[in-house]
Amino acid sequence: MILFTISIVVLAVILIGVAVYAVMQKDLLFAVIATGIMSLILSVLFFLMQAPDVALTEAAIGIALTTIIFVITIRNTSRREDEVPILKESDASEMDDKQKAKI
Amino acid sequence: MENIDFNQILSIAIYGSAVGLILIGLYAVLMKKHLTKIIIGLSIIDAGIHLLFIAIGYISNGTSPIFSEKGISLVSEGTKMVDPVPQALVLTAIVIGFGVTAVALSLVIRLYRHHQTARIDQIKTLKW
Amino acid sequence: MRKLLVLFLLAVIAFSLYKPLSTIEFGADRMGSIENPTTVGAYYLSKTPSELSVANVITAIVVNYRGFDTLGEVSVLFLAATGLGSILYRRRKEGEHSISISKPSSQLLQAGSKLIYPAILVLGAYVFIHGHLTPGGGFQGGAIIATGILLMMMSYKDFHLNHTVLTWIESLAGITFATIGIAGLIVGKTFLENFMPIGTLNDLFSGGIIPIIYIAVGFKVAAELAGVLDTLLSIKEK
Amino acid sequence: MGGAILAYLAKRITPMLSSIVSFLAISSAAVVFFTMTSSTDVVTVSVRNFTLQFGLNAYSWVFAAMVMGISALVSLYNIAYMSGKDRLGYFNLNFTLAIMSMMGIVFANDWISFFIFWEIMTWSSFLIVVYNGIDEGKIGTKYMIFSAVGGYAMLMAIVITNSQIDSFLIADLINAYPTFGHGMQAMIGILFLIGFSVKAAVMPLHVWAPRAYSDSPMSFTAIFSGLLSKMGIFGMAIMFISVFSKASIGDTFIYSQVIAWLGGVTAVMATFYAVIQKDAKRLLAYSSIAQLGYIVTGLAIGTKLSVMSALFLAVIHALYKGILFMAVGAVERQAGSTNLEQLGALIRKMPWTFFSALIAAIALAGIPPLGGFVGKWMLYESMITSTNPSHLFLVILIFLSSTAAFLYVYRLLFGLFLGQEEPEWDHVKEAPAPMVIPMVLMALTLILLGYAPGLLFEPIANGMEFLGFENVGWQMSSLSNIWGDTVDMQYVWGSVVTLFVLGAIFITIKNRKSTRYVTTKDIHTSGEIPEAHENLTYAVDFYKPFERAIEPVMRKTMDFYYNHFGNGLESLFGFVRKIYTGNGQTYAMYVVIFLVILLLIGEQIFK
Amino acid sequence: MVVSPVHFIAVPLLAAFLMPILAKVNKNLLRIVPGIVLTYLGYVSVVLMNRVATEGTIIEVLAGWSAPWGINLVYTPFTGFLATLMIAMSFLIWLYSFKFKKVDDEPALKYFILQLMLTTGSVGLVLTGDIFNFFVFMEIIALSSYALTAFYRDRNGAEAAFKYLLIGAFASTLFLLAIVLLYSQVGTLNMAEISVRMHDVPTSMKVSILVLFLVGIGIEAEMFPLNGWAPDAYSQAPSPVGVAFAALVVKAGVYGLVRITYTLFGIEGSGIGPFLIIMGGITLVMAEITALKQTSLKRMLAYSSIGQMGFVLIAFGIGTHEAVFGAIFLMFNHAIIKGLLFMSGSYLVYNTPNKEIKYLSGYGMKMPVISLFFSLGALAIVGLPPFAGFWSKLYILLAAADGALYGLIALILVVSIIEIVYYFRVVGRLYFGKPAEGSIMRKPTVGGMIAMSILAIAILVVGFYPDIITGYIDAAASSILNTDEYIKNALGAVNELTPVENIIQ
Repeated sequence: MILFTISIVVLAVILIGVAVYAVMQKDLLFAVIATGIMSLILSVLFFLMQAPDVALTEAAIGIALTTIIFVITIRNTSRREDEVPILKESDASEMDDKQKAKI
Repeated sequence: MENIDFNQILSIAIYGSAVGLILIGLYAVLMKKHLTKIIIGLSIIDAGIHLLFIAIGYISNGTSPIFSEKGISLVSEGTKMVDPVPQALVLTAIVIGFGVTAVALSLVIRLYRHHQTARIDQIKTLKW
Repeated sequence: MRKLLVLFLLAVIAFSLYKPLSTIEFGADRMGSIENPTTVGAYYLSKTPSELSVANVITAIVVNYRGFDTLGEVSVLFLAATGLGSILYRRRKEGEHSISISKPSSQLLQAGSKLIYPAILVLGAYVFIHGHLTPGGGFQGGAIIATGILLMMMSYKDFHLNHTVLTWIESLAGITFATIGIAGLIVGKTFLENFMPIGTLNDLFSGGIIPIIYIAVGFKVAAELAGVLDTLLSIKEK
Repeated sequence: MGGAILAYLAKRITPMLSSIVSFLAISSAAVVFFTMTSSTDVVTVSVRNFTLQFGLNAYSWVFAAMVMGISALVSLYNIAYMSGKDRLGYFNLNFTLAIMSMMGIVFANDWISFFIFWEIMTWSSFLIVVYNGIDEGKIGTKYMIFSAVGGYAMLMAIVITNSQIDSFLIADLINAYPTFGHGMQAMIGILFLIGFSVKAAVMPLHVWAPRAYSDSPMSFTAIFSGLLSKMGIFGMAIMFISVFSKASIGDTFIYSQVIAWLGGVTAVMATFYAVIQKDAKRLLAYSSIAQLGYIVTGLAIGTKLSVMSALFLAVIHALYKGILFMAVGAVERQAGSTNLEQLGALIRKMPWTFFSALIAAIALAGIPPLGGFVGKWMLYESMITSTNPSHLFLVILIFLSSTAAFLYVYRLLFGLFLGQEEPEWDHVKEAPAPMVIPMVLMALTLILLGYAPGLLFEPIANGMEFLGFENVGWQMSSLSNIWGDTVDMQYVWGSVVTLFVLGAIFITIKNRKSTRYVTTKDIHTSGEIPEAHENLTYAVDFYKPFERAIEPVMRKTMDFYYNHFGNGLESLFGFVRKIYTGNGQTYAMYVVIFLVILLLIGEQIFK
Repeated sequence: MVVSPVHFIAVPLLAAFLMPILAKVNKNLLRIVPGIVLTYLGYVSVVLMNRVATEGTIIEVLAGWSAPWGINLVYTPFTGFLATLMIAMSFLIWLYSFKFKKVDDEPALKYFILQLMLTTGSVGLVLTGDIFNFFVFMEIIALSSYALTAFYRDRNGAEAAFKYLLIGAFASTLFLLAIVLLYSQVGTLNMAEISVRMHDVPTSMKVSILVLFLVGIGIEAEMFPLNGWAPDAYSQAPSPVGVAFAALVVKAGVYGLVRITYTLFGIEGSGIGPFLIIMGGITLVMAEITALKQTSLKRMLAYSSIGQMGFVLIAFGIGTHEAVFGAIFLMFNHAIIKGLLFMSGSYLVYNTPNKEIKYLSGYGMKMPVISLFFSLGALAIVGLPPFAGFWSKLYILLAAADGALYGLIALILVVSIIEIVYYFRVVGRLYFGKPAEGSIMRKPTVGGMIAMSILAIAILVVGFYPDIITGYIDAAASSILNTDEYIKNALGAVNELTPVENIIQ
């Protein structure tokens, strides 16, 4: 019981910490990896709370797949949260047209 | 040692972290400008709710709702199984959440292609 | 200013969530007794071994009691895959091929993936075939298989999924699910009701239609997730 | 009677592909109507939990006859007037619908069907107003807004009535009205009056009327001003006579007085506006408003005589205003313009048109031998004999406006038909027969009614008895005044007609003389040759001094206030919609704020 | 195989799963299959509507577990009416979009799948008797809507879809949270059972759950501060999808709101009724005010749609039989009229820049039929007789008058005037002036014309002879108001948990 309590409390604290890190981190790649870690901890918590099915699902989907699609998105967009947009809105539309023309 | 109420600590830890996740996620959704960050926030909120739901189904000293070889006899022995319904629902919810996240991220990619930025306050051609 | 407002709002929400949660005692038994169930959870626990002969109650719930939800859930994934395809679709011009975004990976990773890949597939298959006995099931197994495929896609640039095969797997699995449901209607029972012998508890071949459906779900989920990943990975780099 | 209604309903599905079809439909309906009036059965249509009733009574017969007769003639006129214009199907569909709906209003025995047909009338006439496409449809929109205000005020009154008495029948409201509380009486009364006042173009609600009248095709304006506005009068008469008079006098008295004064003010103001107009159509439009003002005043005073005069005037007005609009329409079609300052001397080119316009103008101005005189006579008399001293002031207003009416009538006749001849208009010919025949027929009717007003008094008296008056006396061809004398119309007619003929001949000859050899371009002023484009006929600045005199009154029109109000609202709305900022995050913020507010106050509002 | 409500979900799902394979066989099959499916479902609706009229509520037990143990479908006159309406509208949308994207191959295939799934989700949401199943269907609707909104792959479509997704994710999150709290209190997910056990839930908990539900489902029902997504999504989605939003998605949202407030919590005595009236009023006013200032036709229609939903909320808030009757009637009318408006409007603005109204001058002459349809729709939606919209407005006003809510009547009517202004501005413009040079008119497809004609005829028929539909609506209104009846039917006789005798006190 004590072990159970302690582990859950520790995990909960780490969970919150990781979540805060994920939100505050300006580098999105790290933020996403933090989300993955969050899922991992969550999965462990589920397991501890006698929900092995959910833990397995969270492990497969939350840790692996979600993280991966986030990473792919970041590859395709911008990596840093505080990036200054290079183009103004009007330019963007021109750019858009050019892109369209290109494709 | 005996007068420590484990349940109290546990409930604070679990409920607290679940609510904490919801709040952190909400904060990200409301304050962060980057689209990806907003979606991270949404998935954190989801995670918090899942944790909350599992916690509500949990029973102290329960076992997972899977019958082992001993089968039905377990039930009568007084050992309790945790409520299986929240687990089934969370299972469903996780999968649905993944679907929504995937679609959201594809939209982010599309928006970035068009606008060359992923900041939500830059993307408001449609208004009023 | 905005930050203050948000923090205030969050505080209020925290307080409002705390109030109801404080009345829900953690770890308390709200299910009632299994012999005389007052909640659905207890009822499921009491009925599953005898009526369905499925060891994993969660599987029983997901596939049978609330099988309709699962049908919807599969549809959601199906929709996500379809929607993703439609959102990210770009007309390809002649001579243009989709390029995987990943850089050529190291020899080690390539060799490792090749080694692990079949193992992961087998693991995934095991998980969903034994879904009614052990933790896990169609969703988990499908996701695991998709992860394996992902590994291969990341390591080998020219690893491509055959879309036709994916489509066939996905569709056939979905059709199997729906047809089994309708078969229940045809044999005079209700939609998705079990019409096969339930076997004995903890047997691989037990639970009537439950394993069949879960295997179909597994295939479907695997195909859909792989499809999603393939679509995302084949985005042309900017 | 059911047959008649069926005929109207059947018309709706007729594809109105040409004016002829619409004419045939309307005139056949008219024939059906006039031959079947004897039957008085009631047609009921049931809709879910209430029934719609249609039926005819003595009162509505007056209006039904007026609508049917005049619209049959106008639709004949319409054939020629509209020929050669595009989108005839569109126009004629709405034209027929408008007429049909007026019949529906008149036949309605319950408020729901009354309202249904009222609104059909409104939107079909709206679609005609925008037909010409002048001013980007703004006029149409304005018309629609005011009509909607009126219509919805009425609808509100109807539903409130229903909640009180659980019935839609007009008769039930009449019976139950006195039992309502004061507040309820006031609310229902005011709402109904607003609804009817809009159509009757009573002063503060009249701003839609001038442009709407003048901008729609003339064949419709004849109906619009002559008949459509009478529907407001139709409803008002029911309210004033049947409904209010049975209630305790204390409350309703005030509404009647207010409306009476509004009617008077409307009459005066609109007359002034009419005088300074430069366009014949616009002039007639204002004139219509003024005349409606008289009628409203007559109704609102509510004595036996005044109501009779009002109803009489209503019918007469439909006739003469129909003629005038048709005449102007004929001029417009033949000459291509209706500007009083440019046109002139069409008398010899369009003699029949002139003849009918002249008759109508005489009737309008209230010169003795014709119907207009009879009506106004009774109106003055009723006001003078009224027990309420304020009516004496009112009569001054009315008198003022009817004197001023001479001015614009004269200007109209002069501007169009008399005055100097110009080569520009040499090509103008008389309008084709389908246009002339209705005008002449209606002019003859006017003369007949002037000779024997009793023809019209009989149904009106019957109608008034139905509404609640007792022993409404009438005579075939004489009027009685307060002193007990009777004025026999035959003598008046005989004496005046001689004068009139003499006068007409005189005027014609005089005009011929003065215009024979001179054109505009020949005028020399102090040796200077005026610029060619400068139009110096008499018709320019015709009433300049008068204009100057009334200028202070005119400076700020009601229109001005309404426009400001509208603009203010629009900019407020423009501000309000900024809530939709376009930023998805802001929307999310709204959601959370809303959630928090509900969480905070939830315990209080949800029990 | 006997016709039963589950066909509404099983058959289209089967078809949707089948469609990718069919597409490999023949591309044209894909366009035809939804039509066949919807025709069959139309047949099912007709059969079931007749059965429900004679035999009363139909309960479909799924997976052999009767309520409250398993999920069941509840086919009451109300849900049946909505389902029938949705199927009919989907069929018309299919007709309208039959030739949609003829040139564009692959996404067009996906379009039909998504549209079919949208229908399935909406019908399923209406029919289900289980709160979590409700949530699942809500997600099906949401996901297909997101994908369909972004279907035109331009920047605005994606932007609109993202906003929709952001707010929609909130909706589902809050809804899920509400289910979590609810389950912890009542231990069941069946709505009838929840309704029975709701009495035992402590008030503060009840309020929290209610608030979460209200906000969650209010987003789908386009309640005022929660509807930022709606105008963007409506105006940027392809036009058939706009119709689907107005006819299916919003209807499903309003249904959810009604089911939750009426059945789960009970409207009488609680503050929900006034709350709905106030929120509906604010929604109505805000939306119509904003619509007045729109320059883009589709956006204007979108705001108008929101306003109508506010009107529906008001009517449901009043809560008497008459009001609910009016509300359901209005939902029906809104579906057909807004459908017609979107369909004809999108042809009108097909080639105008930014879909702006000001370029529409004189289209009345160039596209007479389409303009006629649009004008008909405009006349009907503002509630002018003798068209369909009038009757619903009349009944709601009558109900408000019976409740002595005179201020509310005045508010509704004033807002109607605003509505008249902006609709008639467009109609006036259509019939005025000359079209700009070089404006290309798009010729409507045959299917589109048929769909629009059917809607126009429906508007006229219902307008002239409302009794054709009032019987069904009356039954629907009674069934939504009678919670006891619902519980009794849904739980049936085989209830071991709470005996039926105890439910009906």
